Amino acid sequence: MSELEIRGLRVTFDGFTAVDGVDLDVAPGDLRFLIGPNGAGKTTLVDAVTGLVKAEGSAKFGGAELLGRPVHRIARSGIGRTFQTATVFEELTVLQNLDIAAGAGRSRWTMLRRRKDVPEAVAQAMETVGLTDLADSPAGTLAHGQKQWLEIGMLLVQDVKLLLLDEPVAGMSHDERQATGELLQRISEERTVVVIEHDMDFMRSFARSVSVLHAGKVLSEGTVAQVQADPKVQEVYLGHVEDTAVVQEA
Amino acid sequence: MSSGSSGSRSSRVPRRGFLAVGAALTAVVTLSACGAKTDAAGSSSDKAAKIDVSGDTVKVGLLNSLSGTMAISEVTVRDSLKLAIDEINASGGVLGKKIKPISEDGASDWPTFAEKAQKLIKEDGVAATFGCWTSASRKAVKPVFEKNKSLLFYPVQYEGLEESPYIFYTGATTNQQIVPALDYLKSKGLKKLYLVGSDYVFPRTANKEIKAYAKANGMTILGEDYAPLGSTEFSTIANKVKASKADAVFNTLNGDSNVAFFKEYKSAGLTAKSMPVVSVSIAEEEVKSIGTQYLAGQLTAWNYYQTTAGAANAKFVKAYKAKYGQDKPTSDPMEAAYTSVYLWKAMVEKAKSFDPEKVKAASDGITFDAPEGKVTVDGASQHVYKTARIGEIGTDGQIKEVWNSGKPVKPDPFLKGYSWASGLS
Amino acid sequence: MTVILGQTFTGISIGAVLLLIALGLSLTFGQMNVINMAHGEFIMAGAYTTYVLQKSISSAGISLLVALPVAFLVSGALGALLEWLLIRRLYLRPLDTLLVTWGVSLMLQQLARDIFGAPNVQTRAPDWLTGNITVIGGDDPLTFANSRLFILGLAVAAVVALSLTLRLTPLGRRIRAVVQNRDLAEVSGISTSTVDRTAFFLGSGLAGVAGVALTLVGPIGPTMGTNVIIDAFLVIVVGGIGQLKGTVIVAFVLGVLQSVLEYSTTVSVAKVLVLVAIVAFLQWRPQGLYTLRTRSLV
Amino acid sequence: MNVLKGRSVRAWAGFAGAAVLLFAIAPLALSDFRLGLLAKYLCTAMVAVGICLAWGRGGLLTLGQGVFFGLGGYAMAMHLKIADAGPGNLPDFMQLYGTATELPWWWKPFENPAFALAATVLLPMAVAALLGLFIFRRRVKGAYFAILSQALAAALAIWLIGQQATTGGTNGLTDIQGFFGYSLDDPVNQRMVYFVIAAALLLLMAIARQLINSRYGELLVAVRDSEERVRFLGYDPANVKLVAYVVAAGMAGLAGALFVPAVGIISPALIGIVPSIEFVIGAAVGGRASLVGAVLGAIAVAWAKTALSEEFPAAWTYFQGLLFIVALAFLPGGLASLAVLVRRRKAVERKTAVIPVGEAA
Repeated sequence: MSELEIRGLRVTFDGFTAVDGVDLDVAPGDLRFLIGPNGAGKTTLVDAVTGLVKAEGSAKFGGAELLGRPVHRIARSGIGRTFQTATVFEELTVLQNLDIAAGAGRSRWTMLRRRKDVPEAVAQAMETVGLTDLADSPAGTLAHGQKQWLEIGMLLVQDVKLLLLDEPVAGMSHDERQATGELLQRISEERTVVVIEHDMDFMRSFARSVSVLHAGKVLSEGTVAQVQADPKVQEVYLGHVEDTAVVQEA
Repeated sequence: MSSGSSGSRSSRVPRRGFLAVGAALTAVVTLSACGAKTDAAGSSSDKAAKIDVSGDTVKVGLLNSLSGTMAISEVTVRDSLKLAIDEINASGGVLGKKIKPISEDGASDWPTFAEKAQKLIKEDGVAATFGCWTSASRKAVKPVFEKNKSLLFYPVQYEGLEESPYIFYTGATTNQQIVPALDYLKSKGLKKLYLVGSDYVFPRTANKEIKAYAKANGMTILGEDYAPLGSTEFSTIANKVKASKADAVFNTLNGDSNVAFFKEYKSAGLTAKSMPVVSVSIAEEEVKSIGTQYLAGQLTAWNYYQTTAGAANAKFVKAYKAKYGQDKPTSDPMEAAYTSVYLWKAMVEKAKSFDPEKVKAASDGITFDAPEGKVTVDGASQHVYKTARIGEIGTDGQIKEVWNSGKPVKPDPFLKGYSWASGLS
Repeated sequence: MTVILGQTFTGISIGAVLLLIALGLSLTFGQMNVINMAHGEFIMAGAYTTYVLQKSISSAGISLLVALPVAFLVSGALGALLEWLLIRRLYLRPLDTLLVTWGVSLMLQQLARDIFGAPNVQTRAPDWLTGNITVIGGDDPLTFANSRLFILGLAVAAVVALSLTLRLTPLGRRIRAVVQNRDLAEVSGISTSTVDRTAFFLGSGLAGVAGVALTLVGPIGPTMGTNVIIDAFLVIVVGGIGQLKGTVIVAFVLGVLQSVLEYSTTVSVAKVLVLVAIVAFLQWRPQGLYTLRTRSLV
Repeated sequence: MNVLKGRSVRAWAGFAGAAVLLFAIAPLALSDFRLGLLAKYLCTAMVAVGICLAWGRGGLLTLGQGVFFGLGGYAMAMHLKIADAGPGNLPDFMQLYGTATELPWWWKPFENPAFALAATVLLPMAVAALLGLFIFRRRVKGAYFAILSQALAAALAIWLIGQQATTGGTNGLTDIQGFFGYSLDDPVNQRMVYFVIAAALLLLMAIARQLINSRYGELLVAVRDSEERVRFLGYDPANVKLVAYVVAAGMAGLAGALFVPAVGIISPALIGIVPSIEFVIGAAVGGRASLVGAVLGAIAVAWAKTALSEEFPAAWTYFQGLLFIVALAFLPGGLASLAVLVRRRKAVERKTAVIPVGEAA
């Protein structure tokens, strides 16, 4: 397991600075939550680390610089991510989705042949995310929560060492959240997990550590308790208390 | 026509497949053996197309573009062919049979022309086919007619350098249109020419001939420009023509391009007085669509104008207008098409048969009192003796003849009778 | 010197024609992402409108000026009809739209052939548009053709009118809102289907105006639209979809490029070179000259 | 597993049925002329196989297939013209329009039949690879890709027209007499050409089917549905698309090459924008994502063009336009979706028969 090490990361869009000099370290095996008000730069940060947007500064994973490399190379170095709206291949089955995720390193010859059986890793991941019964259903027919699990399952078979999850429990029921949280805790025993989340309850229940972003900068960092006690965080969130409450009720 | 490849006559077993896949399949299907090799004396006369003369009609094919870019010109030819057929039918038909025209659309697409030609010959069993306009379409159907030994009557002036045993060329070849036009320019002292043409076979070949003529006759070619077929942006070419200060422009543009060219020509301030344009593809129909405000005073070279004198023409123009509308003009290709049907009829009647070989044998010396004047078929080249005419476009949209060759000019598609043309083909 | 000035003017006038043709597309293709192959036939409809009007109005000048608004309405109505009949079913399927409108374009061409006859038809230009003005006199005079100046003026006027409409009128605001965020516009109470139809009306109407202008420089016949349609699409693509200023700049740049290359080589070579230049340019800037930056995955 | 097996049995049955139809029934039922036309239709169907792969499966708007078709066709026709002329002679059109006394250098390699045959497929593939490498790397997508393809098709056609002395210009290369030593005059040989084309079509369909059903095929669909997501899984979508694009180009090239002996002509008119659109329309009408649908659609559209224009020479374009509009606007999955609908209805009927209470909805 390796460490994510971000130094002075800066992202600008046409003069607007979305991420403004972020330093961030995520230790191996951490289950880190990134929180912060809308527009704080959380998603942009993940975008920068995964190569979707151009950034200045440095972002190293396991000692290797990520910035400037193409998206698929970053992915192959063991970093996987999900998106705010679950993005799965709707016209392919659950099995096919997972098989594709498992296959980035396959030889050309294997690619040109038909899939004869279910690879071990795929079967295991289906089991882990509880979609075994739906293996042959098109992903487009899954419920919202199931799609998000499928995405996580795809990261598992992809065998990434760092998972970057963008609001993985948005729109889930209470029970589904609980199940997802437990799943993330299990996953983080072997891998590093970074979660962007608005749901404070969820964060409190499962986070091992928390970073608070505000206006493109890291405002505070530490355990849940430390962060909650930080007056700077309270100040930023003061105007957002209702927001947070709404999210919690949803 | 046959490929001139050498080599001894093949003695290979004919049942050998010529490709591995082909062989395997042949075995499976056991339907076909391999046919003639290219170097075998394969083609026998039994391949000639069957002509359907059952019943009291004989079919002929009309092969013109009714859609696509060439429809603007070719539809009028089809109309004119139909007029001739109607007239012949009204006066008793050919060899006692009524002519039944089968019209097909070449769709301005050369492979389609080839397909439709095959259809007319093989499926319909036509006795002869009339049509084609562009050289490209003629080149595409030429092998079809040759292979099937069926006749095509081609009614449009063209670039020459061609003789096919199964094509009759009833439009002008170069020595009946372009050479007389050059003679005319020379006689008027217009010796510095600028060549403008569409980018295809006719203009490029014609210009090659013009350049050879110019070299031999002390004329100079100041520039040569080609626009892609269908091109409608001529401001640059007009600028170049203007800057060249030529005496005259020789224009071999085709179709739509002429409209744009003449509009630009006028915009550039060039006039028929300052720098006349001689066109070989602008007939009455085109004058109508371009407009006399752009064309008045410009020159054309053809073998026929709507104003050509004579009873035959008066009758033709009257009949055409009665059938298709008083505002519809007649033009050279239409007249050549109309004439071609009558020429075929005369040949058939002389041969007393619809068989293409007999019709061909009977063709030499066939004459017809055509709207353009008397025409005679030259059996050797299968072209037609035609009178060359230079005309000036008037403000009324009619073309007034200003010069003619006095008598029909013998067709010379390979310009063998002209020493300056010796290096051309 | 005269040559350089003359060719630059020629290039600008080619650009003006391109711009007029492409302007309508900048709405229907640029703003709404509809690849409408029948756009060329709307241009044709505008040209035939001029022809029909000349039959009843004897003065060439008046009929031309009357034709401008009438052609706008005729082509616009055709466009709105097409949108209502077909295109609204196809908004999420760009290539299907292309193929379906290709079918429409085939039918409209045949319709024109059946109504007006297969040969080209003629319109008369008013005398004040057939001449030219001399800018530099002398032995090697530099002249600008009146018809080209008229088209240039018309193109500029159309661009100004379109950009003012988009910027200042409630309709323009609605169009831009729908382009930027369809769902949000819908929940904000904008009838997106009405806006679509109106935008299509405007874009197609501009094609009609272009058709009137083309009668001054080119043929009027059933296939006149197909001759220009791809050039128009290229202008939009190179300019950047949804970018009016990109369209304007690219139209003039391509026009000048074409005229310069034509002068120094041949028309065919110039055309090939321009096309190759466009392909190369899109390698360099795949989203065109001007792009809208977005963060969305799509 | 059973599903897979059932599918493959059905596929083999279909394949056998198609072979019988193409190799036994069609040659018996059709006149030489109609069989020749069928050969021509099958060539467009070969292009459609590639389009099905690249567009139907990969979502690439392949509006420039005419370019690859033309490259394959010209490669073949150049060889055949040289062979027709015989050793030491120039092809007929060069003697007519050209000034050269010997073959241009870029014609010379085509004198070699093996080179020419290989070039019919490899040349289009190489061009596609080169183009695709740039285009997909630079993430040129959707409408841009479509318009770009059209521009290329137009450029190639204009260039060919401009080089009359060496390419035959607008005329193209016509009057092709022989096919690797066999006279095309002879109906027996024409029939052989048809068999070769039919076999090639079946071969291409088999290749395409294998590709579609392979892991690569699944990945291709994934790229079509969400290219970005695939990238985050560690694949380079550019490569995935490139393969489909290049394979489709090779198929179009082979189709063009076989078109030449079947029809006896290749010309710029087969390359430009219009034919490129027509290739796509066939596949779209039949159903772009379904291999059988695309092939049958291409054949049907080509046949309809012949049949309609023979029946209504003056008005056929109305029907053709109408066909495109109805098929594409109202049947987004093409005619193949009709078959799916029928199958689904039958399945529903079966279900309702077993469980008579409800559920049919």
